[in-house]
Amino acid sequence: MRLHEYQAKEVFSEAGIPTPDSKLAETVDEAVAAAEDVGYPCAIKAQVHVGGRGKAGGIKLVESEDEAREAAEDIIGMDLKGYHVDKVLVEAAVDFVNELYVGVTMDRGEGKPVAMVSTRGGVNIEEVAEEDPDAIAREHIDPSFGMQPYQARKAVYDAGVDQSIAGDVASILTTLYELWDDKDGSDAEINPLMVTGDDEVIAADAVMNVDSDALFRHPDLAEMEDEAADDDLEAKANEYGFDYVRLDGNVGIIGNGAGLVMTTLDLVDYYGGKPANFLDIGGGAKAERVANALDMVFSDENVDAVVFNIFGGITRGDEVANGINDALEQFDEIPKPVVVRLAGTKAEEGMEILNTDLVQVEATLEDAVQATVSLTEEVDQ
Amino acid sequence: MRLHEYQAKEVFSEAGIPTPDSKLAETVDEAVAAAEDVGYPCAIKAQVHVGGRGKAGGIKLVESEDEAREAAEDIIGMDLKGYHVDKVLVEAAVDFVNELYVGVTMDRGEGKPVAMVSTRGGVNIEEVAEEDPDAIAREHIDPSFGMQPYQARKAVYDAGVDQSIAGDVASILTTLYELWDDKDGSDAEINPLMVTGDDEVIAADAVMNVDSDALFRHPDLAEMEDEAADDDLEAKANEYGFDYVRLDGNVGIIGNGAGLVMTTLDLVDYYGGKPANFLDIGGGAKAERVANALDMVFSDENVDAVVFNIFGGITRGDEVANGINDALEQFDEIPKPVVVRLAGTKAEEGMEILNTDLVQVEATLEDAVQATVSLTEEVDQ
Amino acid sequence: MSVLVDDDTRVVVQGITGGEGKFHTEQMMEYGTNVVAGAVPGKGGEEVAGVPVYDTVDQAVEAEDADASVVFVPPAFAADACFEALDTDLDLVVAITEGIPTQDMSKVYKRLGETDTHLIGPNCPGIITPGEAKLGILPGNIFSSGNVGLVSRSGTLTYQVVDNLTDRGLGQSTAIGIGGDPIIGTDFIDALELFEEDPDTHAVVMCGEIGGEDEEEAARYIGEYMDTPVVGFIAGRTAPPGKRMGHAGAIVSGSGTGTAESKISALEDNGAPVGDTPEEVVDHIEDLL
Amino acid sequence: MSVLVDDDTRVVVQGITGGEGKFHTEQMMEYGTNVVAGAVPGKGGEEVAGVPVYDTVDQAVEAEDADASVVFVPPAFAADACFEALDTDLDLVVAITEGIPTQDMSKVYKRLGETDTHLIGPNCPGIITPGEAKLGILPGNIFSSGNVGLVSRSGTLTYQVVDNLTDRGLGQSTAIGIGGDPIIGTDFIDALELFEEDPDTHAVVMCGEIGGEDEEEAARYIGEYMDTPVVGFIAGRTAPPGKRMGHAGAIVSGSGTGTAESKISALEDNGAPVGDTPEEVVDHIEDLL
Repeated sequence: MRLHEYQAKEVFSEAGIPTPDSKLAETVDEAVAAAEDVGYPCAIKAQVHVGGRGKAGGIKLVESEDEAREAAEDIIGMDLKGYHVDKVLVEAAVDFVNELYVGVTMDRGEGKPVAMVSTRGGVNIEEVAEEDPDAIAREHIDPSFGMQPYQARKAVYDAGVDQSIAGDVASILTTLYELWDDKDGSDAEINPLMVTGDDEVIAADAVMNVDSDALFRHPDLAEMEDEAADDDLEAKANEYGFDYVRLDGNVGIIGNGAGLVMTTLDLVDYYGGKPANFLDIGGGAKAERVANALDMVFSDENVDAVVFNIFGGITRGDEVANGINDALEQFDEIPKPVVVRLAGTKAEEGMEILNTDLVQVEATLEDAVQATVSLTEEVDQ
Repeated sequence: MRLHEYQAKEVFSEAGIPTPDSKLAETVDEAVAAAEDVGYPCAIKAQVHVGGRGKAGGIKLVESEDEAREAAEDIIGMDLKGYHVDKVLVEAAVDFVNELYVGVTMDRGEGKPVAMVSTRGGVNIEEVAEEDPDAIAREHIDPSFGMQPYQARKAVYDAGVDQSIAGDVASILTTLYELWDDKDGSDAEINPLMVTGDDEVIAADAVMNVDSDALFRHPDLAEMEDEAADDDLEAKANEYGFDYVRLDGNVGIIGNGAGLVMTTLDLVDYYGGKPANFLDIGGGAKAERVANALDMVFSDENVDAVVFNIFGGITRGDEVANGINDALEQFDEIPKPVVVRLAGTKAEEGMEILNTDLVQVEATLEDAVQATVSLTEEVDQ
Repeated sequence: MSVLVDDDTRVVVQGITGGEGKFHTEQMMEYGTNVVAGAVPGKGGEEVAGVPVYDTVDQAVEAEDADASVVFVPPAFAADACFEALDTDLDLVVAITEGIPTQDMSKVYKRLGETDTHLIGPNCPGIITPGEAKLGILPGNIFSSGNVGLVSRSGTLTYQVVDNLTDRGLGQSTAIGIGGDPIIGTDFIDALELFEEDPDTHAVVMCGEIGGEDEEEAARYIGEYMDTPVVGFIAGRTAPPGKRMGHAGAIVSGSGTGTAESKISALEDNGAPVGDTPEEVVDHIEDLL
Repeated sequence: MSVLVDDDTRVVVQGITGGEGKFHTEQMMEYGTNVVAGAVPGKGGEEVAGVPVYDTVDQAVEAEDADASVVFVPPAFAADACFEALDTDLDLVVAITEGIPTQDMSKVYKRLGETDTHLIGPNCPGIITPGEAKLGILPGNIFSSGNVGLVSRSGTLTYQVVDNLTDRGLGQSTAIGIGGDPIIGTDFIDALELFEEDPDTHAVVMCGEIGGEDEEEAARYIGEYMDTPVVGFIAGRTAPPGKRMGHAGAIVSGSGTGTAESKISALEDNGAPVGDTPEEVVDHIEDLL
């Protein structure tokens, strides 16, 4: 779960990390009032979960009330890469001489946190990481001990940060690690961490992603979550609690377990079809989830046919079959043809239950995928 | 540094460990008012750093206002094993069916903390540990991870605590460990942890010793320290910052470094003398500390002669010699004969500086000790 | 004829009194697994499916001489359960629980490195030695005894491949579902090492997926150390970069590594053929046996 | 002809810019110790006693190829300095600092066990190989080169015994002051093991004191594993039970172990004679050489 910039800045600022003066605004008038308040020049920044907001027109620097109004009118309500902007952060511009990067994330390969510092802040850090890996100092943290004070200093000095601000940057990195640790962060980043002419260090942006699996122990953060996803289908998937990714093909795909669903996508591709989506209904799915999954895929106008592939472990074939029957029996006419393949726990029972007037049943994964691809080809003709 | 019972209970209670209703009182009237407040029966407990307060008459259970007044009159102002009682804790009596012990301390041999639980609370736990070590369940804690929740449960179940209260006791042990950890405890104990007929668990006593070396990061606890030592010499040693132990002999002993001072004591004994004290002036001692040390030993009326044994490493012989000269030159008559032996850093310079009209100088430790013991024998005759 | 678990494995189930714990204990016992105890704090003295329950893992192990545990404890308490199991010096801990916070697992992983215990999972289907024992939630009926080892990051994909193997008469020595979480105990290399040492495993199927670099590292291990032939399968060839598909393992970073292409070519370069479909995996295995 | 340190030891001083750090760096260099760098955050680029200072130990080690460090950092920051040194893979870290909180040292001790580094101290005088190098605050002039190893919990008592040895013409191979704190890195057994392996140490003096059970354990080690003769000395025979004398090490619990009697008889029972006085220690050494 990702915090908005304004939320992350609030969290960082409370922990003692310096951030620019700023105010949140939801209307143009509020934004203009906020700009007058924080003073010019200031930036008006769209609060949406989209990367590259600046380039996409979601951040504007303004020097006067008129400019502020114009920018706020442009940004509030705009559609930014499919997301609707309904909040902006109005923030005092920082007169910087240097931009740094500091971040903390989990290094999955090592199974331990890593703290990172670079003097090449203000740009896409992934690109820096690829082009010039040595430009980012990395310090792995032993999760049992937590970050030792020397490690923050080491990362800062190794990155080549100036001695005059090294202590302050190390202390910000320490705070960032503590936040990451306390709040179950998956990533916590400041990019850029701006350095002013008189050696002040200020977090000009703030990223805080929180491990969704850990939200149960952070009710304060869970409250900050907002469903700003504008894509209707993704919003629906979120609501249903599905792992769903929309793609640009026409074969709807439903299955249980990420590996198996990906394999189904791959087979669709292998047999000449184009996957319309990834939809994992998860383990132990009951009838209602099955119906919801079908609803999702039927709602996608690009889908021409659906393959429903279940290999039961915890999930029971009979329950899936009942769910499919129930869902499809509601329709006068089935919206898209559905090919079903059930295997594993209670698969035989499931096969018997399935109403073959409503669905086409196949015995193997390969057959099911081939049949579905054929159906879409028929539609295409 | 040891907290008083009332201070430890305040700390424990703030952290959520149940303690009986209680009030602190400094006068008899306050104590009686407090007793009326918490209700009868209640206990009036002397707040001094002395073990076995109950047996020594420092704790009395009272059932009425008259008894409360009588007990308060007895206890407030009493001398308890050399300590003057000026505060009492008036505490509601707990109607218990069982007494447990829970504690956390540092196991020096293992270099890690250990959590302990026993169903044999309410008695001297050291005696239990010696007579029946298995009656105390011990769970070592990895200091990098801290106590895992299962460890608290394991200690509690291993000790044989009843299932009906096991969860509560485990949660108290967890809190106790966290306090020990947060406050740099050396020992944290609840003995007894009382169990009532309806399975309530209440800390009827509270011990919290804090690592003096860590007080710099606990200003709140440092403020709780009070100098209640009634022994004038020990109070003085505390004020001067010496490691000092008073013994019952007549040979005053001053030296640098615990091992060397202990060895000097042993040699005094070996050569037939009786040490009057252990006094370690520490490393790098300057002239003022030297003078203070002499002042300490001269103040002890039991002392007949003093051996001053310095082996310089950080401590410099010339500075010690100057300190001895300065201190002794203030006297018209030297109160007790002083034998000095200097070795190590700047020892030769020191030997030259020493005013041999005021002190007897010896070249070796053995000679110095033998000479001092002889001097006390002369006095004895 | 197996790796890590067999007829003699004595299992304690952590969280045996919960719904999942109870159901799968019954399933495991039905399959023939030697479940000897349960461990649930506060439930000591009870019985589940005829198995005695203890308050702590230590007591369960002491009383019933268990050497392995299966963790069905809810995510908020699962890391603690893993610590308890690891500190009890078991040979094997299988953590089924899905949704354990990653930072918790990072600590468990550190502790794991301080022990000699094998941890499988979390968020995994478990391990099975067909005909002998299963620890976890795998559907026993699709497995058959034989000489093909299987290691997989994905649960249902494992079942799919096993089904294809069994259909074609190729039994399995042991199948290990290592789980798809960001931080797991036993990884591909650990499992491959075990299969390499097992005289009764004659070939290994390794099912990977996009994301991370575990498959690439495993490929290098295969090239350098393995005599037993390995056949690979990589799920997620068609996943677009930057999209998270299902569990955390399934994400492509967009750079050179972590993609299906990178994993497939790493495997092939190290002598492990990769099947385009599960059926093709079985074809390769047939060729190699 | 030495243990842990010699002419080739390349030393970085942590806290070199402080008063103590600077003074003892000069003293060490005067003695001939190869001090190659200092490490103090924020002081990188400076020089102390002609030695370059770096911001981190890692940079100091990289630039100057150091393999040992001496810690003169104030107690509040000393544990962090130890972590930094231990994480830099040095062969030896000598922590002089007195007054490090015990819980901090407990964590350092855990980390120490995860490395191959020797940590001496904290709250110790350091280590010296006479005529070659000293790391710490020991007064170099009382030592002389020879074949007696010395390990001691107490600083000034070490000096006393060394003085007596040198007076009687018995030089030392290496002397190690392990420190008197509740938790220390190198303990008696570690030091005895090093001396046992050193062909040029022909006898060892072990100075213990009351409190703890380290001397008893060391005695058992001597009896079981050592060919090199050991002579013991135990300070605190006259200390009354329950009294804390000076540093934390010097306390008698009152029970059977930890007393001077217990330690002395453990040593004697394991073939290590114990001197009643420092002079008697030297007598025993003379007999044994």
